[in-house]
Amino acid sequence: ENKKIAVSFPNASVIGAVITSLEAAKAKGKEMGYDVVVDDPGTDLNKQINTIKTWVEQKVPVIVVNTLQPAAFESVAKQAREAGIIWITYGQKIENQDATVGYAQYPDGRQLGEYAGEWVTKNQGGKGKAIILGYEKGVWGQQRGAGIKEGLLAKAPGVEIVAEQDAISPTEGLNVTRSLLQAHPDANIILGVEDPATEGAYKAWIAAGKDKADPAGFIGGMDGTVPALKLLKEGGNVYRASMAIPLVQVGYAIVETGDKLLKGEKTGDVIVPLELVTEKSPKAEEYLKQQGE
Amino acid sequence: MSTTAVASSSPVRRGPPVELVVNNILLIALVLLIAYFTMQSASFLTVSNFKVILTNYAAIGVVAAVMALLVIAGQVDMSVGSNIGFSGMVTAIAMASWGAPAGVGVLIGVGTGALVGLVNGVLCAYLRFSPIIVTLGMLSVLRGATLLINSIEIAGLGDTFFWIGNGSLLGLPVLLWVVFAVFLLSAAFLSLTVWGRYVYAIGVNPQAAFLAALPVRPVVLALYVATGTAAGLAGVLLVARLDGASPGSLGLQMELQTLTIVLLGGVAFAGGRGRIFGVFTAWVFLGVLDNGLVLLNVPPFVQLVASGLALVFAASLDALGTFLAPRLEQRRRVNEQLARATA
Amino acid sequence: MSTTAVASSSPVRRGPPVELVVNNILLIALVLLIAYFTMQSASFLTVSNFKVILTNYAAIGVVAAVMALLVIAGQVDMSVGSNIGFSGMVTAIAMASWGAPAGVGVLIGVGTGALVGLVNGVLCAYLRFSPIIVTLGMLSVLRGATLLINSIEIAGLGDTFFWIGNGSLLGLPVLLWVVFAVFLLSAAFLSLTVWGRYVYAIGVNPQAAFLAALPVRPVVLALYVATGTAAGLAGVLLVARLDGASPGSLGLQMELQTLTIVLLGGVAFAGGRGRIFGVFTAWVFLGVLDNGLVLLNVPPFVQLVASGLALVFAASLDALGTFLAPRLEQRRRVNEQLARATA
Amino acid sequence: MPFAVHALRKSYGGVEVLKGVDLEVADGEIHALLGANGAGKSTLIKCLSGAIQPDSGVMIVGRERYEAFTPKSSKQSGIAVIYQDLSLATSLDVADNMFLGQELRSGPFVRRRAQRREAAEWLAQLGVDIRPTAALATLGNAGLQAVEIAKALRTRPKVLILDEPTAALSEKEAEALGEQMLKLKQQNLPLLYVTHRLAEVFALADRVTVLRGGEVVLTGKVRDLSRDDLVAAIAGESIQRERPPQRDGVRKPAVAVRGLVAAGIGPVDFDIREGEVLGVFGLVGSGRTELLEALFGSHRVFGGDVSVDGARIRASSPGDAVAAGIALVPSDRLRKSIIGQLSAGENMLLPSFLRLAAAGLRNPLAERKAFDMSAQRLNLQPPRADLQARRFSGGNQQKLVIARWLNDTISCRLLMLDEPTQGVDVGARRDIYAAIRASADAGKSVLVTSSEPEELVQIADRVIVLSAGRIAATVDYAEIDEARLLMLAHQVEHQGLAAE
Ligand SMILES: Nc1ncnc2c1ncn2[C@@H]1O[C@H](COP(=O)(O)OP(=O)(O)OP(=O)(O)O)[C@@H](O)[C@H]1O
Ligand SMILES: Nc1ncnc2c1ncn2[C@@H]1O[C@H](COP(=O)(O)OP(=O)(O)OP(=O)(O)O)[C@@H](O)[C@H]1O
Ligand SMILES: O[C@@H]1[C@H](O)[C@H](O)CO[C@H]1O
Ligand SMILES: [Mg+2]
Ligand SMILES: [Mg+2]
Repeated sequence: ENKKIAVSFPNASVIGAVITSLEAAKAKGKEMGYDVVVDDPGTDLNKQINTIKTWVEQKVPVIVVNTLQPAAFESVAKQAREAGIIWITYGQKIENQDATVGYAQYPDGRQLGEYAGEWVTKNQGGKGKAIILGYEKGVWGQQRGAGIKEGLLAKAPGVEIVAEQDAISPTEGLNVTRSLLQAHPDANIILGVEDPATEGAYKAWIAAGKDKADPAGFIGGMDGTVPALKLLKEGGNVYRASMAIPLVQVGYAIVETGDKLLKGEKTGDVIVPLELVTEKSPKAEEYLKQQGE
Repeated sequence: MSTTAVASSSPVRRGPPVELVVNNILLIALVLLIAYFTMQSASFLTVSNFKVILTNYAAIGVVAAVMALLVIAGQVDMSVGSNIGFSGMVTAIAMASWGAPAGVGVLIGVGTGALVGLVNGVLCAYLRFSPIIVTLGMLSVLRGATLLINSIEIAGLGDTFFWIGNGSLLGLPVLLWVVFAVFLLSAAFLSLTVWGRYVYAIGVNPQAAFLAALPVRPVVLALYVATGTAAGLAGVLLVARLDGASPGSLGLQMELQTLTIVLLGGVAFAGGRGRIFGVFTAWVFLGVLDNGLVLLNVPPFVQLVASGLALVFAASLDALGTFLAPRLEQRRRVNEQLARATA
Repeated sequence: MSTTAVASSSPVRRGPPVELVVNNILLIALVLLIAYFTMQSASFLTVSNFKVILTNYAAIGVVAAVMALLVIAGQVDMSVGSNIGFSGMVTAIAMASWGAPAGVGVLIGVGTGALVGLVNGVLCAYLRFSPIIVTLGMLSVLRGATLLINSIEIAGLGDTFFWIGNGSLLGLPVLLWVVFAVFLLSAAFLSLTVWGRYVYAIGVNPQAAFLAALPVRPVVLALYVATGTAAGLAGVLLVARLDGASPGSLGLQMELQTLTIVLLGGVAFAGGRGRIFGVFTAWVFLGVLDNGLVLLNVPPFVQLVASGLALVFAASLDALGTFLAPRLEQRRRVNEQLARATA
Repeated sequence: MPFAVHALRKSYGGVEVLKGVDLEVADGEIHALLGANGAGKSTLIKCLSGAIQPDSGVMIVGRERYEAFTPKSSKQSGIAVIYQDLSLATSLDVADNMFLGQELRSGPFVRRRAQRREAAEWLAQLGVDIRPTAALATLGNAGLQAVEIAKALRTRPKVLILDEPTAALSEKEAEALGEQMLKLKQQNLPLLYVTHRLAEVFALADRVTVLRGGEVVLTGKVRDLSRDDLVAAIAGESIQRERPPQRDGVRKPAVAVRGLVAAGIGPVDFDIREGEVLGVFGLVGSGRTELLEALFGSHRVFGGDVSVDGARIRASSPGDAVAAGIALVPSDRLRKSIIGQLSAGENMLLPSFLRLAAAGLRNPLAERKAFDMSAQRLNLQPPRADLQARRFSGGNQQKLVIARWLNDTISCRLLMLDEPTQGVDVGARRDIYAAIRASADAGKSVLVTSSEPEELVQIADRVIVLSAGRIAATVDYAEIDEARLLMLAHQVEHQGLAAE
């Protein structure tokens, strides 16, 4: 029987990009003689911890955890490592770990913000009104959101942020943006921590009767989901950027790092930064292909 | 034998319209809320913003209008959130993968919802399984099933669908035509048709209704199917609005939002009591609240607190109403007597 | 005039213990479930795995054991999920920021929960606000408040706390001592104390209970406070287990899980009926199900489907029980009559 | 004076329900409180029990005077009340119920064993065979009533008040209750009790007070009064006791029941003729209710045939039964027939709506007409379609349920009524008897149960006596009299055998 690499990834099943990434991990795992098992606890922190405790009890050799609330995992991680299990933190850094794999939330967010800022400075004389669709309820959301905001203002200090609201699903993005565009019909920049939400914002933009190719408009999100990438590939619309997860690379990194740590090698952190995909960039095509499109 | 002279009730003098006030206490709260937001933001009280409010909330209104009937009949369907997601996803697949035309897509989505309702109905009405447990179970089953058939988003469903979700007809958004029609139908059903009376009778006392030879199980089954159909329709509307479907989040937690609207609208959870107009008011109330808080850019955490407090406030109005109503009724009767005595 | 001979009824013969089976149908389902998982996975039926199952579920068990009483009394508290988060966060702040010692931290957490319960109780028992709406409102208010007081996580609460959450006493995890104690206390309260009797009487018919001069409002208030206290304790346990608190997700959706356990355990949502043993069984049942599905590496979507189906299955057992018991009893009586008639 | 009420007034919403009532009950006196439905009897009792507070007046218990009670202070003053609607907690057992609110305790704990022991003693003293650990669901109405009484006596009250304790009891249980009351009387307890059964008054009570429209219209020693005096006082007019004339000629059987078996019933065989009122008599638990419900399809049938006008019918639900021309007026109004929050019109016409409707839409005009017609025919008071059914008196609620099956849109072949006059006053009884008679005259078959032999004498053409679910005797018109019915029911029970 193959050794197990157990991955706990909140909402893994809901985000297309993540699914692709974990499928890559599974394939790579098979190649290298591992079974990669995935659990998706949704947003239920307690269930996530419960599952990890069950894995610890089972003595799974490697546990990889996307920690939505990093600090909450210190003690479980400690217990796992005391039981001789390799602990890899995904997308975050905690004290009790063998390595971090994934990406860095704040810098990734900041890169999107800076790009938007540069775009505004170049095309709109550095002036504009911005809406931020964040997710304050999770640390990753706070980090990405802060990165976006600070990056934007760093490159375009003249931009006014008129609203900051929570939205991560298409429905939330659509509903919130529609309401906000009532209060701020002239808002022209919408940045979000999740592509699904900014996809919803794009729908709201159109539903509000705005030009979908408005030269003053800028919508950008993160993760590189299929609908976002398709809009980018097409071009000629206000959806102008997404920070795409290098899905296959991340998937491979999970398995390879686990393997190395098991063999006693020191890997250090394996950071795979998200990649900025912009309008009509060939990257869009490439990432779409990774996701089977 | 003494025949009581049935005097044609004399024109009784009306006091202040207290009763009206009590009956429509939520409506008053809504007016106050609207007044407050209007003072705070110039962009609030505009036709276009109200279109936004109601279209944002259209899908949920469709479900609430119909689920209210089910709750009045003493039942409940906690699976509607996932049913919305499931039916929406089936619609999206039908159109995007099998190339179904828009009309067929709508029918497939609505039909899927109805089918789910049928399963719930057979389990709860005929096999007498506990409605809460069964439909909570279905909530989980359907979300899992949605993700199993298609775990990633689908987008781009064509122009007709986009028009359903975002277009207008005679100046009114299509979504609003639909949700108003459903509310009207539901209200008409409840107050004009024979089965509407059955719904109340079953909700108050199912055993007595059964012994009065009413078709208790068929009515309850039909209400589950209707609720499922409404969830299916809501799924279609959401998908049309988003021009796509995301399996994990479509309809998520809408069962709780729907139930909140229904209860806030004055429908008793135990059944037997409720009016569609109350549910309609609650629907607008929550829509206005959501929209107003976002318009004012109230921070998300404060929004949670504010919308929670609004619920507590609404509950307090309701309690005040139940406290005042009998007292006001007494006063009215005394006035009537006095009027008769002095006549 | 004609008269016929009728024999006096003979001492009733006992059939199979149908009633016993019906009463413990969930227990049977649990045994079947355990048998299934044991066959599928060697690591399932071990002492250490059962410790994991029960410690995983300890916090929720504490709340379910107490909320069951509230539901039997005909009330409900939907705010427990956020109360857990709120109390847990207050505890964590008290310890990490104000440097409170462990004992004080526990008291503060439990006291916070109790205070929230008091607010719910005053609103629902004394001011007669609708329990579902009020506590759904509080669910939202408390989550917002938790995030407002501290929007980021807190970690590292010291050794004593870590021991509470992860240590053992006489070979049994501390968490299990606590949850077993709460279940026992709750069961003892319900069956041994005077107030336990009142809980049933109030749940069956609050009006009659009032006329019997029972202290209806104090009892209901006390049950809200007790439920709040249990939520506070659960918050403390979770924080101790995690050695930290995260404001956005601590206790999230636990109100629905708790309610599911309570209802699955045979407590009637309308009040008046239920046993703590049934709730205990339901608690273990859901814990075993969760754990077994993870052990078997069932994919997440399939887990959703499976746990939903388990609920429907449990509902079916319950319905079968209520359907079968009177049927069998009727058949037995008919057979007796026929035997007498031909005798 | 151990117990009295002076100038008690109470109004609901400006309508005076008690208009200055005076009442005195001496030690060791059984005092009957009579009055038509809605006369204010229960309201008076509720003032005494603290369920409601009077507007003015005084209530005297022993030496203490009170202006108002709460449930608690009423108990403390020594008043024990048994309500018209039983108020037991169904999920607790007998002993728990008997001690509810007054538990034997040590600290916070209930001394359940001690309670059971004491409960057993009280129940034994009452002469009822009920285990203290029995679940309430296993008891019939009589058992529940006994538990209520034991519960009240246990508190060693200074005065015992019973609101229609016999309404749900059969003759035998009513008799046993009567013996209990006589025993309590010997212990010098004042007893106030409400009834609609006049026979009981003469058998038990020392003095009587009659309320009409919230006022005392008659009070005096029972031995100075005749039945007609009481009826006249209650109804405000005199009402004759009648028997239907004997029908002549042999009419054809309309309903034939053969070998019917259900839980608690049968096998039974009997016929009901066209235009015949067949009475069903028996003790509690003899299976009267089950027999009717089995015919109506709401109690599972295990075997046998039923035919109406020669056609075999298979009723597995009330819907089927009604379609086949069979209708039932259940005895348990609260749970089984009246839908209190709905209007009188809705209660009466629910099963007829569809027949009056066009394309499923209700037809208010036709409904109105149907309602008015029936309301007039049954003398419904008040004749208002829009009033909530729970606002009507018991007798008028019963008329609504009867009219459900006897209006112009639905017409049944077999009308079954289970204890149709339970808790119904003399005036409404007369209206209900008239309705039963009119249906029979119109050619319908009527099956009616009663616990009062007197009632069957007044309405039945023939009576079957049930015992343990089987027909123990059939009594023809000429032989129906109260003594014989009672004798038959008891004889069967005591000897297990009845000789011709
Ligand atoms: N809560 C209430 N609000 C308004 N009117 C009431 C209320 N309770 C009773 N009534 C009215 O008071 C009158 C007296 O009712 P009460 O119950 O005392 O009659 P009763 O003599 O006990 O009749 P019954 O023989 O049917 O039991 C009736 O007209 C009734 O409709
Ligand atoms: N042998 C029995 N075992 C269990 N329950 C019984 C038995 N016989 C009767 N019962 C129950 O006792 C109650 C009284 O029976 P039923 O109602 O048929 O009698 P009845 O003659 O109509 O008397 P009444 O209506 O005056 O109470 C019913 O609830 C019935 O189910
Ligand atoms: O992209 C993922 C998901 O969006 C997750 O929900 C938050 O963290 C990121 O790693
Ligand atoms: Mg009365
Ligand atoms: Mg009966």
